[in-house]
Amino acid sequence: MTVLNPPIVPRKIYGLIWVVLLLLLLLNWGLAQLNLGPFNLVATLAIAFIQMMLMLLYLMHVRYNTPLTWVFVAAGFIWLVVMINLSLSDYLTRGAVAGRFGKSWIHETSVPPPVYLPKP
Amino acid sequence: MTFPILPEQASKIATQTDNLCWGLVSISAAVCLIVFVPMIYFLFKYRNGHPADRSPSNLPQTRIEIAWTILPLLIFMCFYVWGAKAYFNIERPPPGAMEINVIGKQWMWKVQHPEGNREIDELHVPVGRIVKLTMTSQDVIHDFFLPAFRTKQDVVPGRYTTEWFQADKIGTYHLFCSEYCGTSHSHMEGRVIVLSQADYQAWLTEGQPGTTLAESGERLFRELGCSGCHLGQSVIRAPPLQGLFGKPVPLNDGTVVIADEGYIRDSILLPAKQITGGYTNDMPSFAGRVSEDELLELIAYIKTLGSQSP
Amino acid sequence: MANSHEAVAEQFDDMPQQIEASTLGMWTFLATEILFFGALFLAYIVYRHTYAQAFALAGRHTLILYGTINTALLLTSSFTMSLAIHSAQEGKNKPLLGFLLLTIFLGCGFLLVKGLEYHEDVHEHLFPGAHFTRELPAPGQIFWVLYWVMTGVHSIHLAAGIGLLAVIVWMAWRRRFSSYYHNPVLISGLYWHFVDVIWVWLYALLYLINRH
Amino acid sequence: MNATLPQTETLEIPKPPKRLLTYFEDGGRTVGSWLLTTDHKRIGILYLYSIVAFFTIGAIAAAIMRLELITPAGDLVTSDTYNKLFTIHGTVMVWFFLIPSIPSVLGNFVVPLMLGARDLAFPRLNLLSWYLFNLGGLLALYAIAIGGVDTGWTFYTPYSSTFTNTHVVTMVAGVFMAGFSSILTGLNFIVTTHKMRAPGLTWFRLPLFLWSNYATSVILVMATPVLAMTLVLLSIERIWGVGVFDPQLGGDPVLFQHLFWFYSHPAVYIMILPGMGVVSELVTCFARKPIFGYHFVAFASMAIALIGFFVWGHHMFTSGASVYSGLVFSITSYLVAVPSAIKVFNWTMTLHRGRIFLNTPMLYALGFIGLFTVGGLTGLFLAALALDVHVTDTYFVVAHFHYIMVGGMVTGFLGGLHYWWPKITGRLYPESLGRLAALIIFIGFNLTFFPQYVMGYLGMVRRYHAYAPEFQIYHVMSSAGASILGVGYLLPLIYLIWSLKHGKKAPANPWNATGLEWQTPSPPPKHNFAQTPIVTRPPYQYSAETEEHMVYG
Ligand code: HEA
Ligand code: HEA
Ligand code: HEC
Ligand code: CUA
Ligand SMILES: [Cu+2]
Repeated sequence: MTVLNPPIVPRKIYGLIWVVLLLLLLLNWGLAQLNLGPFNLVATLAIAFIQMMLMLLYLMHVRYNTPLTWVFVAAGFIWLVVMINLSLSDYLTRGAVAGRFGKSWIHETSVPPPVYLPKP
Repeated sequence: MTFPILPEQASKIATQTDNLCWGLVSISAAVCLIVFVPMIYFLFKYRNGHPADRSPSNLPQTRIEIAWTILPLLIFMCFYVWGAKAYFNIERPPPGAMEINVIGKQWMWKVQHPEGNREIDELHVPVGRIVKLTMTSQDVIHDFFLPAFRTKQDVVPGRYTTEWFQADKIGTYHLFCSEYCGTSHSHMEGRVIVLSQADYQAWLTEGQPGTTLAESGERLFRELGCSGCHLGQSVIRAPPLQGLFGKPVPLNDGTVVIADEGYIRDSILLPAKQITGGYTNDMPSFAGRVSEDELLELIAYIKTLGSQSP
Repeated sequence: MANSHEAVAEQFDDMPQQIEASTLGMWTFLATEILFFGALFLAYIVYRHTYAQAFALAGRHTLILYGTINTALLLTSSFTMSLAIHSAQEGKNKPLLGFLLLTIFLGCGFLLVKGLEYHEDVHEHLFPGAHFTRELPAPGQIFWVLYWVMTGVHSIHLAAGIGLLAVIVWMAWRRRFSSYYHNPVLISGLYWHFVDVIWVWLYALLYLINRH
Repeated sequence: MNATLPQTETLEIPKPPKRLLTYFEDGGRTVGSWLLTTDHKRIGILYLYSIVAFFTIGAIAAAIMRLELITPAGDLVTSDTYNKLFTIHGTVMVWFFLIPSIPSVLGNFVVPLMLGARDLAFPRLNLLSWYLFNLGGLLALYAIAIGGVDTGWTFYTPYSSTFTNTHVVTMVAGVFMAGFSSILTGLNFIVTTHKMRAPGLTWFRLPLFLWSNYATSVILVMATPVLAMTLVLLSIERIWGVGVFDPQLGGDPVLFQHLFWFYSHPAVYIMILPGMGVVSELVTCFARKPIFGYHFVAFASMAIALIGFFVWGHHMFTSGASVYSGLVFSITSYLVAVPSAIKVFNWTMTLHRGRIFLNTPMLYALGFIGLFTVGGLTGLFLAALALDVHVTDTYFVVAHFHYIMVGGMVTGFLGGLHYWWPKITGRLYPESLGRLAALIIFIGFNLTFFPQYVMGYLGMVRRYHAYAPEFQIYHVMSSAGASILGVGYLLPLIYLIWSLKHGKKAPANPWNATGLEWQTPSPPPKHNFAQTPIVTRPPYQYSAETEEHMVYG
């Protein structure tokens, strides 16, 4: 493989991916109609993740690409995870403080801001 | 013009923070010595035109690099731990605090004492007592900064934050708003007046309005109709509020939260957010109908509800 | 060969360098795009954590039929885009043009459906602000702010993608691509697929969670 | 500037075999030829014009603020005006001066030269970037002209979204544009560094300026989009009155702070890494020695860029965020200081057994090291949780960041500008005036900002228009220092312009430096090199042992 001639992915693979993506969509939609408790969330996110990976790896050719591309693709996601995780280090412990120590006087309260809109 | 060098130390926390500061000053001074003295020496010794041995030195480079990576790291970790420990002292009031409410608004501080006394831009406290402030803001973010006690905390609209201090010395100290809050941010100042126990009692009785905070809260509790549901024989089943404050409350969704000020605040303004286990979402929201002052009064009242029936 | 050599811009030594550079440029851009949307994802996560119940209620008001159709449209457009790339790689200009136009068509279809959906959302007082529906607990409005911003920004990206493909169509029309030189097709394909990836997540977060 | 003028210089320089047209001449001298240029060198100059203009605006705001603060009462301007002044000052200085200063001016000019490339990978994107930057700048100026903005450069909600009635949206749109420009510049640098290196120029033969420029670009590309979206959310909230941050509507104002600082902390490293890169070039050149610990300095740049993304919460220790997240962000703040320490030590060690020339650029480099160290060390004070509680939002913080941003980065910028001035303009600047200015700036700077540490610790709150009288003595010192500093900044402005016409003609390599940028005539021809250079050696092959000839000293 050279840059000038990147691998030509057979149309069959594209077709297959397309079918799988649509099936996953159907599955995702179907699962959302059922009540599976917390599993709903996991399933939805997992399916979205699989769909994303299929598109990245095959349609966007990451699978056939150089390590440098892998690094660039990974970077975006790693940074996103850093941002979300470290922010959650605040949000998840704001409530836990009171709960864990059973003391309400610790700085944080479990209080997200209230809403002032009058209810009907 | 006066020429102050160090801020007044009026609490133990102040000493603690100053010690940390001096620790950092010393290490910084040491670092400056270690860096700048050789630097200046090299500048003289090796300046162009000055004869010196300039043959490439064969220092153990990698070992030096590792040394000056690890060493600062160790020093940093010491200060991290020191700072964090002291931080927890600042953030956690010791038990037995007297509680005062503070409401920030553009551009003044409103203070509510449990005894019912209210003041603006001034905070009278007795010396030696631990004072815990429960603070909220009516509009934007403010910050309650007490330099002499080395403590500050943002006052955020929509929630309660707390701050505590214990004055060691009688005197008058600065209070600043140190979060930018608009036009008169720099005039949102005030004084903390630390009185002796006796003077404080005298001050309290002199300005006593006749009703305590909890009594005002009780009046509101009736006026707003809370009592209709939360007292005895009502049609709607509502949880009794006796002994609620500070206790763990099991919620409908299985979690347990501590009934602190924030929880009660949410129960009043945003009842749908946390529904008490075994009850339904029947309580109306009082958002827009109670002011921040009134909320704090209601909370003060609910706090006083021991196990006895109101 | 000689003909395509003219396409090398003066700052590059040769065609491989130019292609590698532009591909890497697109990947870098996509990394920034992840963080651009990332800020919205963070806000979404934080508020879903804080207002779980209100978000669940609010989420049930999204119009899942439109959302699902649109997901299908976009996934299909990704497929046709891939076929366009395939044709470009094989140097077949006619199918290339055809698939590009089909992709654009599907993209426009998405925007059309989205427009209808927006119309209905507004009709049901789901546009945040003074006229927001009273059926939802107040923090539900935050969900809907996020819905509008997320889908709005996504739609803008999709519209930009359609514009980009239009340029590619024009270039293909002028026979600028060959089995040797077709990098612009590949690069715009990357962008197109990326916009679809974002939608797959929006679909999951806005339409599916807590649907039952 | 014009090579056809009679040659008056006394220095002997080897004439290039065939004279190439310089980038000034090639392509024409019309205004149009500049405004439509895609030559990275011309775009660098365009950026220079823009940022000098913005610095002037920011500096005028600073001057008025310093005048106002001489007396405790707010007597010179009204509170609202004062609030607008520091907002203008902060916004303009950060986004329209300091962030583009070294990367967009010097980086644009020297990065392709140092790489042995003909241009950046995407020259037209580069020009677009300049236009976006100016468009953003004009929007910001427009916001100032129609009445200003009074939120501070941090735009904290809910003040910015709901309470102020100044022109936040216009200003924010300007910053958004400038951010877009940043992203494109960063993208361009990243791709160029990956793909356009001259044959033989491996990663570990890159000059350290390119490493730090690369690290900066990573931050530009990964952090700026978050700011962009945050500003979009802020504008939506302001325009439609519904939003995700306003507590009145159910939002959390602290979330805005998370998003803002997720960008703005890494952004402070945008405002120091390029300066560090310049200093690495200067120290090696004027000590005539290879840098001590090349690999460590190179990796330190990358480490700062990466770890810099983990620390933003240290701006929020008292904001009402969780105590536990404070613990996390404090420790990461200490970690990110380690690579800075490595750099400082390596620069100092580079002087050991060198042959030191105290030319103007070197004076600035030494100033940088000193002031950055002091500023950085006080960063450690701020990272210590308990201490930050006391000094946050006081002048201690103001002093901290001016030490790094003004004492560090602006000094580094001036050092780099002097160093590359002969290459950029083909003229030498007057050396003794240069040294004088460097000295004045150093003295003025310390007098301006050192007193702010003390008054900050005493409790002088920042963003205060009027203040308690006991702080006055420090404010007076600070204002006095600022006037000295102002003079110090005016000097280079004057003599550099003077040198354009009257400066001696510069040889190709006035400093006998080793970088590729010196292997081509000053000023360089349009495509930089007559032939693509081939690199066979690591950078900084200086030898302190041999006596050397430099244009000065
Ligand atoms: C270029 C800009 C720049 C840089 C590089 C830094 C670098 C650092 N900053 Fe600074 N900072 C700002 C610009 C910058 N900062 C700005 C603008 C603000 C305020 C924003 C606002 O609110 O408006 C701010 C605010 C700020 C705060 C918040 C203060 C507050 O508002 O409460 C904190 C807290 O941790 C902090 C910490 C640090 C640390 C730990 C570093 C470290 O990276 C420093 C590392 C360097 C060194 C440590 C020096 C060299 C080291 C040695 C010589 C090693 C030897 C030392 C020992 C062994 C002890 N900074
Ligand atoms: C990023 C770059 C940068 C730069 C280069 C500067 C440069 C300077 N800054 Fe800046 N500053 C910031 C970034 C920067 N600042 C930021 C981000 C803030 C926070 C804003 C906020 O709170 O939102 C801030 C805030 C800030 C404050 C705090 C305001 C407050 O909180 O109330 C002060 C006060 O002294 C100050 C002073 C100065 C001075 C004296 C200079 C000097 O270096 C400027 C030197 C130039 C001149 C002095 C003008 C030219 C000289 C003359 C015309 C001669 C006559 C001069 C006099 C008579 C004084 N700055
Ligand atoms: C219409 C009836 C009604 C009125 C009026 C009412 N409440 Fe309630 N309240 C309830 C119900 C039902 C619950 C339990 C469900 C829930 O948690 O939302 C409750 C819960 C609470 C709780 C949480 C108690 C716990 O054990 O967790 C507090 C505190 C509270 N109310 C305070 C008040 C105050 C103060 C007012 C007046 C301003 C008030 N209520 C008015 C019905 C009411
Ligand atoms: Cu209130 Cu500043
Ligand atoms: Cu920071």
